[in-house]
Amino acid sequence: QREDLIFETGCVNKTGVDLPKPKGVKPRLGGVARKRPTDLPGLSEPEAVRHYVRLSQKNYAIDLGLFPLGSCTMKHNPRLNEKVARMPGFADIHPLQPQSTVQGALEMIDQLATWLKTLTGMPAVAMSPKAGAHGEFCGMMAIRRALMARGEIETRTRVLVPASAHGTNPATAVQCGFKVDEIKADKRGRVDMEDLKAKLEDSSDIAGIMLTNPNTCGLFETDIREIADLIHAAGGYFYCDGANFNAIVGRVRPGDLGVDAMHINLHKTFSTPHGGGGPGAGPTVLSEALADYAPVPFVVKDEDGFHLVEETKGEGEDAFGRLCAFHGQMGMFTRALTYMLSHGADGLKQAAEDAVLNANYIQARLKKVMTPAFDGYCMHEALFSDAFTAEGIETLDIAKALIDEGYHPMTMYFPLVVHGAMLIEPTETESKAELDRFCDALAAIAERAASGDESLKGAPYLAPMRRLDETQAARKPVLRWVPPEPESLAAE
Amino acid sequence: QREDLIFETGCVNKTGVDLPKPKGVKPRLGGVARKRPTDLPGLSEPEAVRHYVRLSQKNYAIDLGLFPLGSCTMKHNPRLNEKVARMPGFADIHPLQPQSTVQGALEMIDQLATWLKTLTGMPAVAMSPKAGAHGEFCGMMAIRRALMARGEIETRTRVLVPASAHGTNPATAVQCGFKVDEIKADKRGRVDMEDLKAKLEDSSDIAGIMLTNPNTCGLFETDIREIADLIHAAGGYFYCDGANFNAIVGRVRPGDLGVDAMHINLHKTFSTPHGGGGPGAGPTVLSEALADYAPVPFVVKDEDGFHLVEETKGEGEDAFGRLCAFHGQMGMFTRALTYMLSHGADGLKQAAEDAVLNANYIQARLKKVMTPAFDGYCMHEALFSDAFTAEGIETLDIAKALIDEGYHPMTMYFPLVVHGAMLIEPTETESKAELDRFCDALAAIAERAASGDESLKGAPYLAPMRRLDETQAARKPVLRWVPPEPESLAAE
Amino acid sequence: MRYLPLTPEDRKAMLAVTGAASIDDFYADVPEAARLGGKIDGLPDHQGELAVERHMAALAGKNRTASEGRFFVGCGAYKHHVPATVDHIIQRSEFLTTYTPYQPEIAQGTLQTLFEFQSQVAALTAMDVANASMYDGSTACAEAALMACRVTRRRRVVLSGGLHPHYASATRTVCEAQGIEVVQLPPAVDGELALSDAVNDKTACVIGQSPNVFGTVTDLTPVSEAAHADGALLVSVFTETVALGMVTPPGEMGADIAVGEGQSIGNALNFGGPYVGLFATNQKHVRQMPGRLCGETQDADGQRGFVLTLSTREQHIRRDKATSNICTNAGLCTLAFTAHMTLLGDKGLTQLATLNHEAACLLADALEEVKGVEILTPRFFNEFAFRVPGNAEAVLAELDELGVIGGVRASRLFPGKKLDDVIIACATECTTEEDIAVYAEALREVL
Amino acid sequence: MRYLPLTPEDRKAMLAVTGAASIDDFYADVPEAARLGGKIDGLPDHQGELAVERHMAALAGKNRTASEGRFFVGCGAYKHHVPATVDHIIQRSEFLTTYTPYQPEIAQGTLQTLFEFQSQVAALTAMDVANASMYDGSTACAEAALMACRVTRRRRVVLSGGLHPHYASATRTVCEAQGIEVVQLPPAVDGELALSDAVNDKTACVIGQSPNVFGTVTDLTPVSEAAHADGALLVSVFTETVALGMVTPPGEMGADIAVGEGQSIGNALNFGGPYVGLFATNQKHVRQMPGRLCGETQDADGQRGFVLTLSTREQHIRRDKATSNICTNAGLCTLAFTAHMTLLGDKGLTQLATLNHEAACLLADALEEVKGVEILTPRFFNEFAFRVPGNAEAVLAELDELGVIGGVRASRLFPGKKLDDVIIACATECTTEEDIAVYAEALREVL
Repeated sequence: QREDLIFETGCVNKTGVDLPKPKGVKPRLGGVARKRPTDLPGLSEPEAVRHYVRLSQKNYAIDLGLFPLGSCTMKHNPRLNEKVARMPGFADIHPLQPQSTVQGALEMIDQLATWLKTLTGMPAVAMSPKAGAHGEFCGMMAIRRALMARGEIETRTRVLVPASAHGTNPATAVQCGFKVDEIKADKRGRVDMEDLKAKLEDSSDIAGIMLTNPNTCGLFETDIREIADLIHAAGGYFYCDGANFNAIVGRVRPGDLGVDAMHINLHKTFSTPHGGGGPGAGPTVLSEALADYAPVPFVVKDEDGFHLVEETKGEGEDAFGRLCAFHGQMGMFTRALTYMLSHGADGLKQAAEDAVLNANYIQARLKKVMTPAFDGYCMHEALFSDAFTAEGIETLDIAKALIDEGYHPMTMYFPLVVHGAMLIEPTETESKAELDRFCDALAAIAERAASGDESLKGAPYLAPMRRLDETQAARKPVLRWVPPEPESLAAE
Repeated sequence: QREDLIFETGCVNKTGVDLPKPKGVKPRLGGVARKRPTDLPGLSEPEAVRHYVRLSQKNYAIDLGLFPLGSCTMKHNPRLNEKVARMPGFADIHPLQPQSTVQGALEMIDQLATWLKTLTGMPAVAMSPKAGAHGEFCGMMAIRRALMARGEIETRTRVLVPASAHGTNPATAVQCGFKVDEIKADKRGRVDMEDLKAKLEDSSDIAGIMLTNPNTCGLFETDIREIADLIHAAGGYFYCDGANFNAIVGRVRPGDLGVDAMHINLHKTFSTPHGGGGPGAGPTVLSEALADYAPVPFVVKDEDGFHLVEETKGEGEDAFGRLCAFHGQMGMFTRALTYMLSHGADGLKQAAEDAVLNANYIQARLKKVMTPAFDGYCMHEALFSDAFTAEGIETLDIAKALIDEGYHPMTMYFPLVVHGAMLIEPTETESKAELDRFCDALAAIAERAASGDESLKGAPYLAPMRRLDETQAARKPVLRWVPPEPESLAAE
Repeated sequence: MRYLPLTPEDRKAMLAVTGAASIDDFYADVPEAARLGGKIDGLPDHQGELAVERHMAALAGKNRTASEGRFFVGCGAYKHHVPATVDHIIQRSEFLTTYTPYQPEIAQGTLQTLFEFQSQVAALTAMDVANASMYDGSTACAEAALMACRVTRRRRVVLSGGLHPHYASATRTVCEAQGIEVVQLPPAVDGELALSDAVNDKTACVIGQSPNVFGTVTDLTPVSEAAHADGALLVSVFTETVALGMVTPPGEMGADIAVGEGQSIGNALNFGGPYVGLFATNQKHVRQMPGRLCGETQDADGQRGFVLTLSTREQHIRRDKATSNICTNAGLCTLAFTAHMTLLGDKGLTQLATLNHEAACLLADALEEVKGVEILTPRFFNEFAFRVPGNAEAVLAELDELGVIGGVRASRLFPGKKLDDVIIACATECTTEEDIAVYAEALREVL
Repeated sequence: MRYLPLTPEDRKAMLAVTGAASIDDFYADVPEAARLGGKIDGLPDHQGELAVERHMAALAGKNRTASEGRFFVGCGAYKHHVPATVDHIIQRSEFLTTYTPYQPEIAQGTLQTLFEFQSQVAALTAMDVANASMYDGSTACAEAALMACRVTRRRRVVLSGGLHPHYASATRTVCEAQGIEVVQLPPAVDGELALSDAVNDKTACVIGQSPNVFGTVTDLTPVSEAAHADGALLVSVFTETVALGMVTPPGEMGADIAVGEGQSIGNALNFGGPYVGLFATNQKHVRQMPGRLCGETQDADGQRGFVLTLSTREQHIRRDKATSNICTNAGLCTLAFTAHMTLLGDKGLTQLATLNHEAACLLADALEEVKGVEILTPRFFNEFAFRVPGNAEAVLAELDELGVIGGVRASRLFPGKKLDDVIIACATECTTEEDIAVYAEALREVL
């Protein structure tokens, strides 16, 4: 059923709030007053509630079913986290109120920082990055500052990035003023060590490497220590994309692998809600070598309590300034710390192991009907290529057919190093029964794909909408509502 | 999609809570310990959330669309009310903690009581009835006590109840030890005054009358004052069923009509959520004549603050004791008072008027294609008979066809005095656009019904389920889950 | 007004469609003398959210919550931790704002939940069947008395001295209305033991409670045997559902009807309501059971589904012949109960019960050490009565000043029954060892 | 562990299916030296909800909330009342726990909301198009600087002295990385007036703010004219969205890019985040705009629907050629903004803005009466700067002791800039007349 836009149902004279009457105070706007109204439509409260509740039912969500999105980690979002984040003592405090009045908030940030540092085995953490990609930026900026301190920023401009990397990695490197040099994957799905060594032969311009581990093929980089050593020997730094940290929490500490900087997506590893695309939070842990280059602000503790260091002087003199206003995604911090305390060190490790077990179970159950991209066990996600499909059926068709079975599609066509990639990450919060149902459904689709069932091309059939025309959307973009022309109204 | 029962997916060894380990304290149960486990299945939190969220999507709700249920008044439930009800100062206080520690709660009850008394023009209110029918019981018990005080309880045993009354009215009268004597409706849909007078000819056994006003035909009882006078002259009391008070708030005070007792359904008039069948709240206002017979507990105020009178002595000596444990539906009181303060006296009156306007608009729009049960304007609900339908199509078919149009059915076959009755109450919280869509949909169905469209018999086709076999359910009731027999498991 | 979607223009256009000149036309049937003129005196006009929220928050702020300080009050309502998930579920629009599930095709969410609820309550009480809930425990108890009279066709009900006095009062109220004789046994910590002797061949039922209002747990098997020998029923009451994770359930003690308060599972204290009354009985009495019932059936395609059933017992069908006038259940509270119980499962419930019992045992141990204190309850679950030298009301008031809400004085529940020196105290999983230590210390100071 | 559905039996059965002997097999690729042995030192084991909630509540309890006492802090984050409905909507499972809407067939809820959001932001700023949000206002500002450099192919950015210094710092950070020259004008209450003179033909953009960090509202039309004359763009910043209900919007002052903080609408203070960055520009620059965009299209049946579009600008397609590395928007905060704005409509927003402005005017009136106070902001919306005799930090500390959180000292935002005697104070619809009177009285006492 079509849900009209608020611009079609609302009107500028209607409002869903009741406010006291203005008193008629003499304005002090100095003539910079708005000259015409905004055209923003209002709805009464019952209409607004119904509009958004109806819209919500057009979404799939983790609360409705499994979300097998490799590399995106859609796991259960505990409601305790939501409750805690809404405690007035966290939600109703201002980032610029006196520090003496927010000691609990600063302590909370400090506690979360302690968990992050302990779990990663890293000595420092920058809390303010607002999402994973922002954390990447933070880490690469710290590397930039470290190179500046060494007087090598002009010469060390090359960053190695594996072909399998998330798109954010090369984008971030460029945003930080570096050049990207791509390394190949080998047939084990790992960094091609020969290629890496070749790229390091002339290492005088090497700034560092950006590597995801476990990598985007869902595999642990076997040679990770050697890679770290090679980069360090080359005078570069090791940025680790922490998107897949959730697979190894409690089993491996990135600090023990030679990592210099790593962002942590709080929603992936510590279950803050994905929210249809955000908000995220990407605290970035830093090695001893980079710790001095963290941005302001940061929290320190002394005998008087907790303090926020807000200026780039003294302790923070090598910091590169601010990533953003204020102190980071507090509302996400409260959720993440709540999750950590709930799980505890034992539960976090168990969660990582269950995530890996669930992925291997899926891989084992599906490998008869689909083509695993690589041999051997996987970490927290199972990767398949489209080799098993008949001519004319592609990954997209399989993905859309999953929708008709009541599931969100898996990650498609990523990583780029596998043809028609299908990357499946069940996470630890799925039960065996749910995994079995999912495997049965996907196996049935895979068999249809192998036999060339053309009806797959039309999927989905049962979703709120049929396939949408993305080409049309991009060719002639309609990015906002515009009132219908009077003519077209008349023509109707 | 079928959603399995928790008994089919959960197991007794699984739990969705983490509790500290017991300490091994020596028990003091004195041997009355449970001998075997309970067979209660547990689910992990992610499984439980998904189960109930999925189930929820099988429900229709006011947040999804119009609920045209005559006499049941499904209106918008403001979320502010929910927020207030969850304030710890209201939700986290115990009914038996010292009164000095709950002064705000008692004041809240007192404020709500003031609103109820003022809006009804009645001097007293009993707050503890837990639902509308419980309020009826409260009112009729007060009448019983008043008759006892007059020494007439043995002789005055007859209660007049119109044929159009809610089923609760006769049931309540009987629960209070009275006999029911039914009065006819006249062709205007009101009390048949001739019949009433005939029933009062010998009035020595008259205890009172239970009358709904506006009545269940959605009409104001024109002769209400005369009826009240006749009953009082006969030595009886006038119980008014307040289910339809929402139509007249701010326009008429029941106290001015000669009412002695009236319950108020807080969810109908003051928007506490219906919640799929409860909880309700049915405070009952009382006239001077009945005020002394209200049950305990009640709130009084003196210079020390608010007090709860809990014992039937002193002020409450004529009270009939308790209707229930504690002080009534506090959680509903907070919501209702929040709603009243939001609307204010002006808004409540406007709400009543809009409810009546919306109903008359529907009646006017549909009277061409459906058969209005009575002539003239209605109050807050429009009543139609099935006279317009073709042979073989009945009210039930029209109602079920509405489901396929995205609406909950209207109230059917009630009141009993109209053949194949369809009672439609839109409430004040529907917009004109929504009413127009509804009228269009119902008019189209009505035309199909008039033309004898047999496909209506199969409706609904688009709901989560097709028509359910209620006869089978009643003939061999299955009222709880039982594990499948081992044999039948083997047979599968 | 933010809740009213009609604009002034809408109203005008709609009036025109109805043919009315003004809204007054619709109210033409109101007797002239009763028509209200302008606005209602003494009540304020509409206000915005901020103003209303401030008003209500100010009232809420005048109350002391059970989570502040040391809190030991029980006697029919219990402070437990409710998982955050439960509130999320009951706030789902589709559960919160839906109607009684009379249209099963679009109400399977509510119906399946009710079926799960009934199944859980039956399993918990070890009874055959349960209904879809009553208003609360006390009204469930009253309805049980009426049902016992219908089943046995007798008109005498015996209430134990351990029955919660509010439950007894609510039961007396409904019995009075129907001329049913009520025999109230005197209050006693061990009151259920006296029930066997009070039953006779005119008795419809005896009503005993375990754990009772003093906290005492009692094996009611001898009572059910005595009752059954005289053709009477045993109604077994409980006010603390958590106890059933640990104590013998009614069904295993021969109860014919089990009723109780379900607030502890999923529901906040709410100053007394809304709560959720549990009501269970045996198969043979199903058709005499009051309240809503949900049953399993199939739809036209043969799919399993659920409907409200056996409505020929109910007032909207049977009118003056109904088993009860009730036309509500505790809907959302039922859902909260079911969601919480689903999270617990047997494992969680047993653990929760154990934590409660241990906390109460530790509290009893600590208070027993205080000179002058005498624990009166011989066997208990999570609350017990104790005697203090002197007046309990005064002692509690002094404890209050030390930040301890020490329990309920028995004289509040049983006025005039010479229980002025008795306090009933409760501990739950929310009670910490520190709470207990502070209580004992404060009591030592006061006495 | 309550969030983990696998039972020990499940794990065993599943391991068998994978062929692994134990979970360790899956971690065989981890270098031996890096394999962790037992449990992690220094971190506690799992805890139940009650314990965790108590821990977090204790931390929360150590903070003073903006709703307690008198609160006058603004400067980029604002205390407003958010309707309860907004939180209900964003807590809907289907919004809260869903993914980025890359699969439009099952994400129309999120997508249509984003389309409404973009339309609202465009209408509000009087710009042609808006994106689906940025992390916050400060990063939106930084992205605007980069975008201006892309559009103009120039590498010089001028920041006004009225720009929020955190925004300036975030902008400097991204510019530094790319070797873009940043010219920072000195802090000034009226800083935007100096922008016209600072533009030259190397300038990519000038960035001005209105209302600025001192509260000053400025007509930026002369600035845009000067900028355009030199081929530069005007980036117009705002941190208080409510102001747009009352002041001239960026699009009507010739802005090429309008960026701002949307927190005021629908979002709590949250100690600084998450917030929602608004980003709007004109049609011709759309393809240089960073961030997600939602566009209208049709499905295979010809029904109107929405998709994410123009992703060839984005990192997941363009990798090192992307306009930004951003791969998040402020999802839920966006939804909160849209829901709140839908409740307001033009009528509500205008009224809300008026209430804010009136409160600030009354505050200024009251403080002006206090001897020694000098209001510095010539034209303001809901906040303004004033000078006190002596040290602002000391004055604020003394006010704090009297229960008044009196604003932000300018020296915290501009350290070392000789603004030690300046306070920036804010009033909103939450500020009562009593709050204002108390503040004035307290200030009188302190000075």
